[in-house]
Amino acid sequence: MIDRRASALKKTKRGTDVTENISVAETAVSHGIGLRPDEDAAARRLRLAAAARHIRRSILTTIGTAKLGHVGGDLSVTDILTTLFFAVLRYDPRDPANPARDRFILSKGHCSVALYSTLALAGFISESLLPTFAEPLSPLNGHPNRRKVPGVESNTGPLGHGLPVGVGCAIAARLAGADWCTYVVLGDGELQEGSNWEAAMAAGHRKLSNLTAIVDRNRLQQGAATEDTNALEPLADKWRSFGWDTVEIDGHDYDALYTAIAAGGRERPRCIIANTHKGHGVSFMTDGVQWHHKVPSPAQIEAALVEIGG
Amino acid sequence: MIDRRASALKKTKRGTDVTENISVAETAVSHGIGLRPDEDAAARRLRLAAAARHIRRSILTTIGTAKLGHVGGDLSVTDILTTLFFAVLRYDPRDPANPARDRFILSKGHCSVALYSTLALAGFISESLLPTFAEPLSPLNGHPNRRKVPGVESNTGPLGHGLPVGVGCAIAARLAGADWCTYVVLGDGELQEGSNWEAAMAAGHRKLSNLTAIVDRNRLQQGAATEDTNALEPLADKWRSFGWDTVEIDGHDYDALYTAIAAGGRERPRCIIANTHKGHGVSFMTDGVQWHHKVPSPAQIEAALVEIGG
Amino acid sequence: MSSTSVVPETFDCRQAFVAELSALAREDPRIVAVCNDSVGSSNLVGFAAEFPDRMVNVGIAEQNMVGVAAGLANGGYIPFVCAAAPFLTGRATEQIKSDIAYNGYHVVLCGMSPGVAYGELGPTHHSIEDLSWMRAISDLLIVVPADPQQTRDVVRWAAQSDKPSYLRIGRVKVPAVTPVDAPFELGKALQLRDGGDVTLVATGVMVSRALEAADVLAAGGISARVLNMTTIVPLDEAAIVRAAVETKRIVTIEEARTTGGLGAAVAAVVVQAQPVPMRILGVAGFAPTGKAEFLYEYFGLTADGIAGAARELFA
Amino acid sequence: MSSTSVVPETFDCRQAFVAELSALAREDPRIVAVCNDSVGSSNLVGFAAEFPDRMVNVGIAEQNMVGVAAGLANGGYIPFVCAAAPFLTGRATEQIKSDIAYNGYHVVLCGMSPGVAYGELGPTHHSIEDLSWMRAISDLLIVVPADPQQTRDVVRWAAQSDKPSYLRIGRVKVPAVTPVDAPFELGKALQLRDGGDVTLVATGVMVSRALEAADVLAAGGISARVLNMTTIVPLDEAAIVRAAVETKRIVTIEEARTTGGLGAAVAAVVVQAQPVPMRILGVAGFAPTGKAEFLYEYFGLTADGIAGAARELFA
Ligand SMILES: Cc1ncc(C[n+]2csc(CCOP(=O)(O)OP(=O)(O)O)c2C)c(N)n1
Ligand SMILES: Cc1ncc(C[n+]2csc(CCOP(=O)(O)OP(=O)(O)O)c2C)c(N)n1
Ligand SMILES: [Mg+2]
Ligand SMILES: [Mg+2]
Repeated sequence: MIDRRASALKKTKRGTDVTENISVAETAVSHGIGLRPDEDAAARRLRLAAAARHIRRSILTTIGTAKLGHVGGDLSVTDILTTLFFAVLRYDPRDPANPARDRFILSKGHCSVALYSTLALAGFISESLLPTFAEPLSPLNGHPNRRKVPGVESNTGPLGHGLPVGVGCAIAARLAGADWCTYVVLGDGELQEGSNWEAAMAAGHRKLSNLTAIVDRNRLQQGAATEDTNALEPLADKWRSFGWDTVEIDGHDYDALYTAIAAGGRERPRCIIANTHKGHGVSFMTDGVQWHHKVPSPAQIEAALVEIGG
Repeated sequence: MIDRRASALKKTKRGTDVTENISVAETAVSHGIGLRPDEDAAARRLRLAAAARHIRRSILTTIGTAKLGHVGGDLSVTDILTTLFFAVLRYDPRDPANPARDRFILSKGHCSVALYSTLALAGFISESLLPTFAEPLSPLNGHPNRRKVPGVESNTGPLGHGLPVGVGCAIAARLAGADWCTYVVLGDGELQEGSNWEAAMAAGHRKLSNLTAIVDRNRLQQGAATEDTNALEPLADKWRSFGWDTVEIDGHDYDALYTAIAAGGRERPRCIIANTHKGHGVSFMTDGVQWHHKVPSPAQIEAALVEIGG
Repeated sequence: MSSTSVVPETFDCRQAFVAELSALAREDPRIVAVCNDSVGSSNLVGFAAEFPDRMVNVGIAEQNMVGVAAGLANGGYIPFVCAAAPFLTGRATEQIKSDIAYNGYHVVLCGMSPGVAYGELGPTHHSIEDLSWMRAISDLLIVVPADPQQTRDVVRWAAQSDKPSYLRIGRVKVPAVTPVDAPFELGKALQLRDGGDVTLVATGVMVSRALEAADVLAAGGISARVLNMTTIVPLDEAAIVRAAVETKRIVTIEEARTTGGLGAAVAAVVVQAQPVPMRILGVAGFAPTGKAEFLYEYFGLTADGIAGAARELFA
Repeated sequence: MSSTSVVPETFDCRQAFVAELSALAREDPRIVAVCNDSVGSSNLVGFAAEFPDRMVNVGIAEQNMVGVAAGLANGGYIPFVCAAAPFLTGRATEQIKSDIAYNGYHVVLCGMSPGVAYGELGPTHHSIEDLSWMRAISDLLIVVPADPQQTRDVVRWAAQSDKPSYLRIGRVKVPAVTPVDAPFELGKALQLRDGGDVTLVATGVMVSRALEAADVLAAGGISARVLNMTTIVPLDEAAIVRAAVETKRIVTIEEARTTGGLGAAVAAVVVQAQPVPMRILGVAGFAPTGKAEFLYEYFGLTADGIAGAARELFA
C-alpha cells in the first residue's frame, strides 16, 4: 500500500539528501514522496535533524526580521513538521494542487513561520520570500492563506478549525476511494475548543483511519500552562473515549514520530500526543510561557542561532 | 448541610402530599424545599409516580391542543424532571428569583412542554396557562423564555447552551460561597455539540461539585439513533475523561434517580447518564424515532392517556 | 385585502430544492449534502435514500459541519450544507468566515427555513439575523430564491459557480412569482411589475406579498414597481438607481432584521448614488409566540403593511 | 496632510479599560472578568493579580465563555467578557444572541482589539464584521468609545446599565478627542466640531481621523461638522437628522465592514427621514498583509481618504 501511495504522485521523483544540501533550499524540492519504509532509520534521523536545524534557523531569522511571530510554538512544532514533510507526506511542490497529494493542515496557524520555513525547504515557496513575512502585501501573512501560499490547504489562525476541515478531507478521500491521507497538527491549548471534539467524535464514528491528528503537547497555551488554565489531562483517555487510536510519544524524537505516524493497518483515526517543549532547541526559551509570542532581540536571535548550530 | 440548604429558602414551607392532591395544581405550590433525606423511599416513589403521571397527562393534552411539541423527548425526560422538582430542587414558586434557589436548566429546550407541565404542577405557573402553549402572544413559547415564564433560568432551544450557562451558575455559587446547586438536563444527541465539551472541561478543571448534569440517554436524536448518526459510546468514559464523577442509571427509576442526584460528598461535578426511552409510558411511542416531534392524533392522545392512567 | 380573488397554489421551496439537488447529484458525482441531524427538516430523506454515501450527516455539530464541508471541497467535492438557518449561520459564523469565505472554497451554504418560518418555535429558531450576519462576510455570495422555479435555478447555478455562497431556502409556502421565461441571473433584479410612483424591492417569501401590496396600492391610484431582489450579494445597483430615478420612492421588504440585509444594502446604494425617500421593512426584534403568518401580521409584513409604508412616502 | 503640527499623545484604550474595570471591581464585588486565555491580550494581568477569584479564565473556548457569563449573571454577578473581538463575536454569535441578548442578562461583552488592530495577523484576526454581526441581534446595546476618557465612562456606564451590551475596546493608539466636560451619554452623539457643509460621522479609532479630515477640508474651504457616534445602538437619530438638514451631506467612517454597522445605521435614518447624499467608508473586504496603519491607508481610512470622499459629495 505504501508503494502504491508513493508512486501515485505522477511527477514526483526521489530527491537528493537534504543533509548534503541543507543550505540550498531549491534542492529540497522533491522530498514529498510519502512514506519510505525502506529508508535506514539512522539515515532518516540525520536527514531530519539537518532539515529541522535549517527550519529552526529560518524561524528565528524570519521572526527576527519581521519582529513578529510565535517563536515558542514554532520551535515546539518544528520536529513534527520536519518529520511530516521530509519523511511522511506525499506531495509535489511543483504541482501543489495534485489531487493525489496528502493533505496537511496546521491547525495552530499562529505558528505560520514554522510552516512557511518548512514549505520553503520543501520547495513550495522560495526561501527568498521568508524575509517578506508580515510585510505589506506579502503572501506570507501572520497566519497562513491558501489563496496566496502553495502547500497551505486551509486558512488557519482561529483555533479549532483544522480538525473539522481535516475530517472533511478524510471523508472526501473515503468517498473517492482514494488513498491519500490527511494529517492535522493541533496545539494542546487549542484542544479546549469544542469544535475539535465535534470533529473528533465524527472521525471516531466514521472510523476515519486515513486521518491522523498530532497534538503539539508543549503543555503551555498563551497565558499559562494548560493544566493551570483548563486542564487537558487525562488527554489520551479523552481521545480514546472519542474513538481514536492514541499514542503518546516524545515529539522531538524523529524515530518515535516517524514510527507513530507511519504505523499502518489501523481501523480508526489516530491521535499522536507528541510531548514537546515550547522554544525547543533554544535553552533560554525552553518551556517559557512568555515566548508564546514574545519577539527575541537581535542578541537573543544570535545566541539562539549559536545554540541551534548547523 | 442538607438541612441548612432546606431552610435557606426563607418563605418555603413543607407542602401537602402531591399524591393526594394531584389534580389540583395549586396545592403543589410548595414542594421545592430541596432534598428530603428523611423521607421514606416508598413514600417518595409513590409521590413521584403520581406527579409524573400528572405531568405525562399534561404533556399529552397540551401537545394535543397545540398540535405542536416534542412528545418523545418530553416523555423520556418526565421522570427526571419529576424527581428534580419534587424531591431534589430547592425553590419557592412564589419567589422564583430567590437568590438561594437551586438553578435548574433544561438544555434540551425543545422539551418545553415537559418543563411547563412540571412548572405548573410545582406552582410556578398556573395550569390554566398550558392550553395557551404556542398560541399567539402566549408566554409559553415553543422553547422556554425566562423573561416570560418564572422558573425558567435560561432560554434554551438551540442545543448545547445549557451546560455552559450551568457552569457559570456553579462558578457564581462558588464565588459567593453559597450552597445552592445547579442541575442541567441534556439530550444525548445534544452531546454532539462541542460547546458541551468546552463546558465539561471547564467544570472538570474547576471541580465544580455543586454542578450536576443529567443526560436523558434515550439513544435517539431527531432523525435516527445516536449510535447510527454520530456515536456517543463509550459515553461514561467521555465524561470521566473530562473530570466528572459519572454514573449510569435507569432514568425511569425514581429511587435510582434520587439516589444518584442526592449522593453527596463529591469533589467533582457529577454526570448522571439516565437511560430512558423516548415516548416512555406510551407503548406505541416508546423508542420510536418518528415521535421526536410528530404530533399524535386525538385518537392517539386518548389511547395514550388510557395507558398512562391516573 | 389583495385584489387577487383566486387563492393561488403555494409551495414549500424545500421540495424544489431537494428535487434539483438530487437531479444534480445524478449528473455530477461531486455533489454531496452535509447536514446536522437535519435530514428530515432539510427535506433530504429522498436524497439520503438515493445517495446514502453522499449524505454526510455529522450529527448535531454545526461548527464541524461547516469545517467538514470545507474539507470536502478541498478533496474535490461540491458540498451543499443543509441546516436550519439560525444554527448554520449563528453557530458556525466564524467557520463560514474563515473556512468557507476566506478560504474561497466552493461550498453552498443552504440556510433552511429562514426568517420566522419556525413561527411558534420562537426567536432561538428564527433566522432573522442571517442576512446581516452573512452579508458582513467578505467574498460570500448571497442568494434568496422566491419560489420553486427560482429555487431550482439557484441550486443549479450554485453547483457550477465556483464561489462560496449562502442560499436561503424557505419552508413557508409561497406562490409561483417568476415568469417561466425569466431564468435566474446572479446579480440581476427581476422586475415583476412596472410602476412609476414607488418601487417595492422584496426578496424571498416577501416577493409575493410585495406583489399583493402593489395591487393594494393600485386600487388607491399608486403605481408600484415590484423588483424581486433574488441576489443580495452582489446587489443589482443599476436596478436600484433606476428605481430611485424613475419612481423616486423605494420600499424594501425582507423577512429579517433590517440592520444589514436587503434594506441596508439598498439604502447604501440609494444614499450614495441617488438619495430618495425609503421605507425599510423587516422583523423589528425578537418575536412573541406565534405562527409565521401571525408574526408577519405582527411585524407589518403583509400586503397592507407594505402598502401602508409605501403610502407614507407620499405624505 | 493634517493641519495639526504637534503630534498628540496617543493611548491604547485597553489601559483605561482595565484601570476602570479594576476600580469598579474594588467598589462592587459583583464585577467579574471572563476571558478565553486572553488575560494578557485583554490587558487583564493587573486585574487578575488583584482579583484572582474574579478573573474567570475558561481557556480557549468562546462558546463556553459566553454561556458561563450568562450563568454568572444569573447567579448575581456582573461579567465583563474580555476576548479578541473576532472570536468573541464570531465564535459565540449564537450564544450572544440566545444566552445574552434574548435572555436579557446584564453581561458586558468587550470585543478587544477590534477592526484591523491585529494588522499583520490577517483577516482571521481582524474584527471587521463584529458591528454588523452584533447589530443584527435584537436587544443588544453597542457602544464604541473613541479615547481613554470615553472608555472609562463607558465601562462605568456598562457596569450599572442592566442591559446586555457590546463594547469595542481598541488597541490601536488614539489621541484624546473628548472634551473633559463631555461625559458619555448612551444614545447621544457628541459633536466635536461644528460645520455647515458636510457632517463626518465617525466612531472609535476613526474619530480622530475624522477630525483631521475636517482640518484638511477646512483648508480647502469646506466646513465639516464632526460627530463622534459613540453609541451605535441605540442610534442618535436626532443628531443624524439635524446633520442631514443642516449640512446636507454626510460621510460615515468606521473601522469595519459597512454592510451593517455605523454607516448602514446612519443611512437607514437618512433615507427614511431626510434623504441626502452620503459616503459610507469602512473596510471593503479581507485585507492583504500589513500593519493596521498600512491597512487604513489601503482602505482609504485616512484624513485624506475621508476628505476625498467628502469632496465627492460636492461634485
Ligand atoms: C478561536 C481563538 N481564540 C483565541 C486565539 C488566541 N490565541 C492564539 S495562540 C493561543 C494559544 C494557543 O495555545 P496552543 O494551542 O497550546 O498553541 P502553542 O502552545 O503550540 O503555541 C491563543 C489563545 C485564537 N487564535 N483563536
Ligand atoms: C444547535 C441546534 N441544532 C439543531 C437543532 C435541531 N434539533 C432540535 S431537537 C434535535 C434532536 C435532539 O436530540 P436529543 O438531544 O437526543 O434530544 P431528545 O432525544 O431528548 O429529544 C435537533 C437536532 C437545534 N435545536 N439546535
Ligand atoms: Mg501549547
Ligand atoms: Mg435523545
